[in-house]
Amino acid sequence: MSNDYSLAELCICAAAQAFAGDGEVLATGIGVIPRLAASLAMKTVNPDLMMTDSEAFMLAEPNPIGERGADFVQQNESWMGFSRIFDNVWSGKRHAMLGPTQVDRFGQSNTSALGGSYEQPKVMMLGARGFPGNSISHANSFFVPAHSDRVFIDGECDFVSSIGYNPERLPRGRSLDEVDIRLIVTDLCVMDFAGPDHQVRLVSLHPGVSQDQVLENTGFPLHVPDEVPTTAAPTAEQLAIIAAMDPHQQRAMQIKDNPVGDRS
Amino acid sequence: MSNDYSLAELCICAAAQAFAGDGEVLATGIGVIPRLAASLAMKTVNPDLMMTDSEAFMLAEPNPIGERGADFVQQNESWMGFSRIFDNVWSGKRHAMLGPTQVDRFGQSNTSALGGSYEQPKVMMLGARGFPGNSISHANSFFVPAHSDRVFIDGECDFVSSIGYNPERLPRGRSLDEVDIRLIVTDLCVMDFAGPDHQVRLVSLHPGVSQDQVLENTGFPLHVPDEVPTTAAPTAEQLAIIAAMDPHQQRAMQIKDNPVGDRS
Amino acid sequence: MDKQMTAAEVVAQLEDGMTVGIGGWGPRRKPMALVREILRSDLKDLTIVSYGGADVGMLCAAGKVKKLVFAFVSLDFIPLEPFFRKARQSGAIEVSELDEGMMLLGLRAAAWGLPFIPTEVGLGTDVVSKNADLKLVDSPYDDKEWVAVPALKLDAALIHVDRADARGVCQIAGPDHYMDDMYARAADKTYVSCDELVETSFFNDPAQARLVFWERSATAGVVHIPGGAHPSSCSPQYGFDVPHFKEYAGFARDEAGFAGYAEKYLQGSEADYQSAVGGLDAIRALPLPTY
Amino acid sequence: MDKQMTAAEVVAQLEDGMTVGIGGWGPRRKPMALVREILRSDLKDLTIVSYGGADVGMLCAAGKVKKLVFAFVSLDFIPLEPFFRKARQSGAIEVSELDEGMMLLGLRAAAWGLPFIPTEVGLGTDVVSKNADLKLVDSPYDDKEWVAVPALKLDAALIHVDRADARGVCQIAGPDHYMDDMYARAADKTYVSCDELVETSFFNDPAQARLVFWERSATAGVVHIPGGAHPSSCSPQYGFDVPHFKEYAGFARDEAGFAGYAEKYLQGSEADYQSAVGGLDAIRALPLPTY
Repeated sequence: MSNDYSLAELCICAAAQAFAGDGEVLATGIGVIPRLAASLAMKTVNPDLMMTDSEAFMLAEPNPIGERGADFVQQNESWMGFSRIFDNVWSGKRHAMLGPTQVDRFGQSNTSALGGSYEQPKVMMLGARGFPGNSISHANSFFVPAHSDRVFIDGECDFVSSIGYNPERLPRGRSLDEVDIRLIVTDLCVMDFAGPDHQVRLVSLHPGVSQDQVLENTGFPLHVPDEVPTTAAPTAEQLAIIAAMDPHQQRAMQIKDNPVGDRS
Repeated sequence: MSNDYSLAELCICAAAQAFAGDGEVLATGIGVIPRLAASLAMKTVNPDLMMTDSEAFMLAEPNPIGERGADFVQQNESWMGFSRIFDNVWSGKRHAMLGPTQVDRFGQSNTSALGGSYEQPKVMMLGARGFPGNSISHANSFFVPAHSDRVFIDGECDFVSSIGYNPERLPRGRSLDEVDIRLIVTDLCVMDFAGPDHQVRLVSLHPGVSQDQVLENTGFPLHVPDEVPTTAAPTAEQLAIIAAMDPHQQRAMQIKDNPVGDRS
Repeated sequence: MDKQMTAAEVVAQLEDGMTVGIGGWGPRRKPMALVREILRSDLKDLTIVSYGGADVGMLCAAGKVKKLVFAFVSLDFIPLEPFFRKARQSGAIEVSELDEGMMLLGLRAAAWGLPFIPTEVGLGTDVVSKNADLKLVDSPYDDKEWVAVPALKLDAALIHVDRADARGVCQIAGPDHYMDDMYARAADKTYVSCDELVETSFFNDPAQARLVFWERSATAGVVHIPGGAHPSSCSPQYGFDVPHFKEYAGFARDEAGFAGYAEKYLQGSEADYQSAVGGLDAIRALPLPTY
Repeated sequence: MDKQMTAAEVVAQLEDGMTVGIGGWGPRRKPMALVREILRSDLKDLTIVSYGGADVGMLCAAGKVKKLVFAFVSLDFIPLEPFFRKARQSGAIEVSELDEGMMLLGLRAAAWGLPFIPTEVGLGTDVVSKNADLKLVDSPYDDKEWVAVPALKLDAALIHVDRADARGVCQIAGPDHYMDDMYARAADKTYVSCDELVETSFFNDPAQARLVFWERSATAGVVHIPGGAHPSSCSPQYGFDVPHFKEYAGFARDEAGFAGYAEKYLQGSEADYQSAVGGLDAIRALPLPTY
């Protein structure tokens, strides 16, 4: 147990837990912290995980992030171009950790359009990307680097990119239990959907973060258990693996001002 | 013009004409004579044709039939495994020449079951193979090495493997003109479907074959034009190409007793 | 992670009445050692999905098949599979007869979680009119009728590959992987036999990794059986065994029938089988066919 | 057979109102030289189908786009494509917003002659509720509702490849061919630009032929334009041009807008463009991205 760790490293370790019970699935972490979380999980709690080089090959060993030097040998195990990624997505054997712009109380997310009308949004973003398919096909988790009520909004997403636990939108012949949203890891806390009727539940608070801080910055009501533990600090082993997977310290640029992990 | 040619060679040259106007399509000839016909067409009347190695590659130059010697270099131009063959079939850019066991007056063919009931046929054959897809997707021609009323039956095929010009079986929203059956080449004659209402028409008689011989050996009535020409004899150039494409003389074993081409 | 198991352990995972897909094509790269293990078992009432060769003929002859989903059954140089013919001509098996491409669409539908794939293939033919498993559908985008090819979901798939590692990374080094990737993806559990067991690092070379057609999560078990495709081919390693197939077909013509073949070749273990057919070196020496 | 033509001849084949598919992915292997030729033309009212990058941004900014069929538009390291955003935020274009995999299914349906492909993808999301092009269908095999992804038929497809011969045999040597094979098959006419023009015999080696993803009959025209993917990448030959994309994005922020970019880079010929960006050697020297 180390006390000298950054908030980014805390989030990476907390997010890695999302993949612990997955078995042999493709772990896709989009962004530095989710990718390092998936890499850490593959090297610790779940060695059966699969990861790609974020380009076209499946890897037996995750690649460190950033320039890897001329002598680096990538541990390819199979071709995995984008067309084949969808073979995997539709098989359900995947767990994606992504960072949408809006998340509502149903776990629906928005990556496409904010405000205005759909025909003329105030702010156009990426588009739906693979979120619709991911959300109905396999497990999904979210990483939010700046927990606020602009991300965790009080109403429904302006554009619903991914299906959530919204009874109003349940497709005919299906059950909300088929939707599988796992963890939400933010700069303040860890949440899941294990509250009553899939309500978002507070799982743990990062060291030095108060319950009120989380509630004030969340646009919808959370299910708060009587006992809310503190997010576990990274172990020395975890920090060593993270350092090896991120030799260029890209994790230091993911959360504003790169705070320390323990803010108490 | 040569007078010293076999019936097989005559059939190869007649069958090659089926591919003359095709443009850039995959020519698939199943069996020695259809394959040599496609090869001959690619080397003469239609150089834009595509052919495979009958295994997994598309060829820029057709392979000679049979053992090709250690120094032979196959002229691959693209991978073309069976899964990709269907990409091509469904694009319509293909012309297959096949040898079904039964052909009826509609041009429907049977490759699967003869007699008895469907549950317990008297004679089970290959199965439908790719005939259903071929027949509705692209051009098709037939080669029949032994013209008889057991092949060209008077009724409908016991099992219909391929769609033909049968109004009773026309799928909703489609037209019989979408069906595209080209030539039927046999050991007696050449036929097509250009008679009234797609009736089978006698196109040419092989040298020394009488119209009555064809009619007696065909189970359904043919459309016979006033003038029925004689099937053109192979040219010396054609014979030379055939000889080069079939160095082991496999063509000599395709029609019973390997008759001479001119039986007059 | 080690997915290695024996052929017997694979068959122990299968149950009566299951739908089992078999990879390969006609006499090419069939998981025959796994098929032989089924022949030696008391497994029954199987629904078999296959681009069929001797795998189908033998399973039919041994009474393992309740229903066959097929487009053809053939040994190529022996066009008509003799024991499959007997099964059909005696009305011993139910069939769902499809077009070759339709079968691919059905496997893709199962692999991709689709209920069906609509196609024009089969319209106007008895593949549709004689097959109760196939229904027609309308399209919301036109006024035509279409054949709805249902997802061919498999309880298990059996596939033979050139190489695999213990974690289930499989390589097909021959010129064609046929539809094996879709068999692997359409099945709840895919069991592969491999001619060669390799270290994972073998696949680090992108050229080798390109010949891996599904990710290891689609492989449930790996059985290392050199020569395991015999008497079918495993190009480029060995061709199919023409004399053996001729002898096999001969049994269909005489008194003995399949029992005669079984008595000669299937009494003992796979090792016994391989010595009966001349040993692994003889298998490896079988010439590749010329097409 | 010689399918070689100029970029201008390709654009002359296109007509106002056509549906044009553009291969590649985001900032990767886009047929940008062909896109620039469209920018120089008076072509208009196009429906563009693309896994979008600067191809979409530029065509929108130049007013060529009536409707966009897309799942995303992004430059990767610049996540939000600036000119695409302007087009959307000004309501200048109609859109059919799809999931990435749905778009693949739509291209496959068109390539395979299917009217649609049913999928669960999109259910419960606004990709279905906001898209009038998508209808729901029932399955004859279950009681669920499914999204019918319509065939995305293309009048033309534009694709950049590493190598091609004059007959239209195309090779993609980079790590991923993306969905380009399905673009090629979904289109009535597919026009490719290539970095290198080779003899057909180049493909005789099976390892080279394996990197050919569609047969030549699916290629209508071949334009030899070394560096033709710039500023997008053509891995392994060159990476995307980060400074150029930054400058391009900068134009979106200042007064000049796309007109400023066009004035600087699109006034003259493709040769002028290449010298304006530093010449072919500079393009070939662009480092490959590390992911």
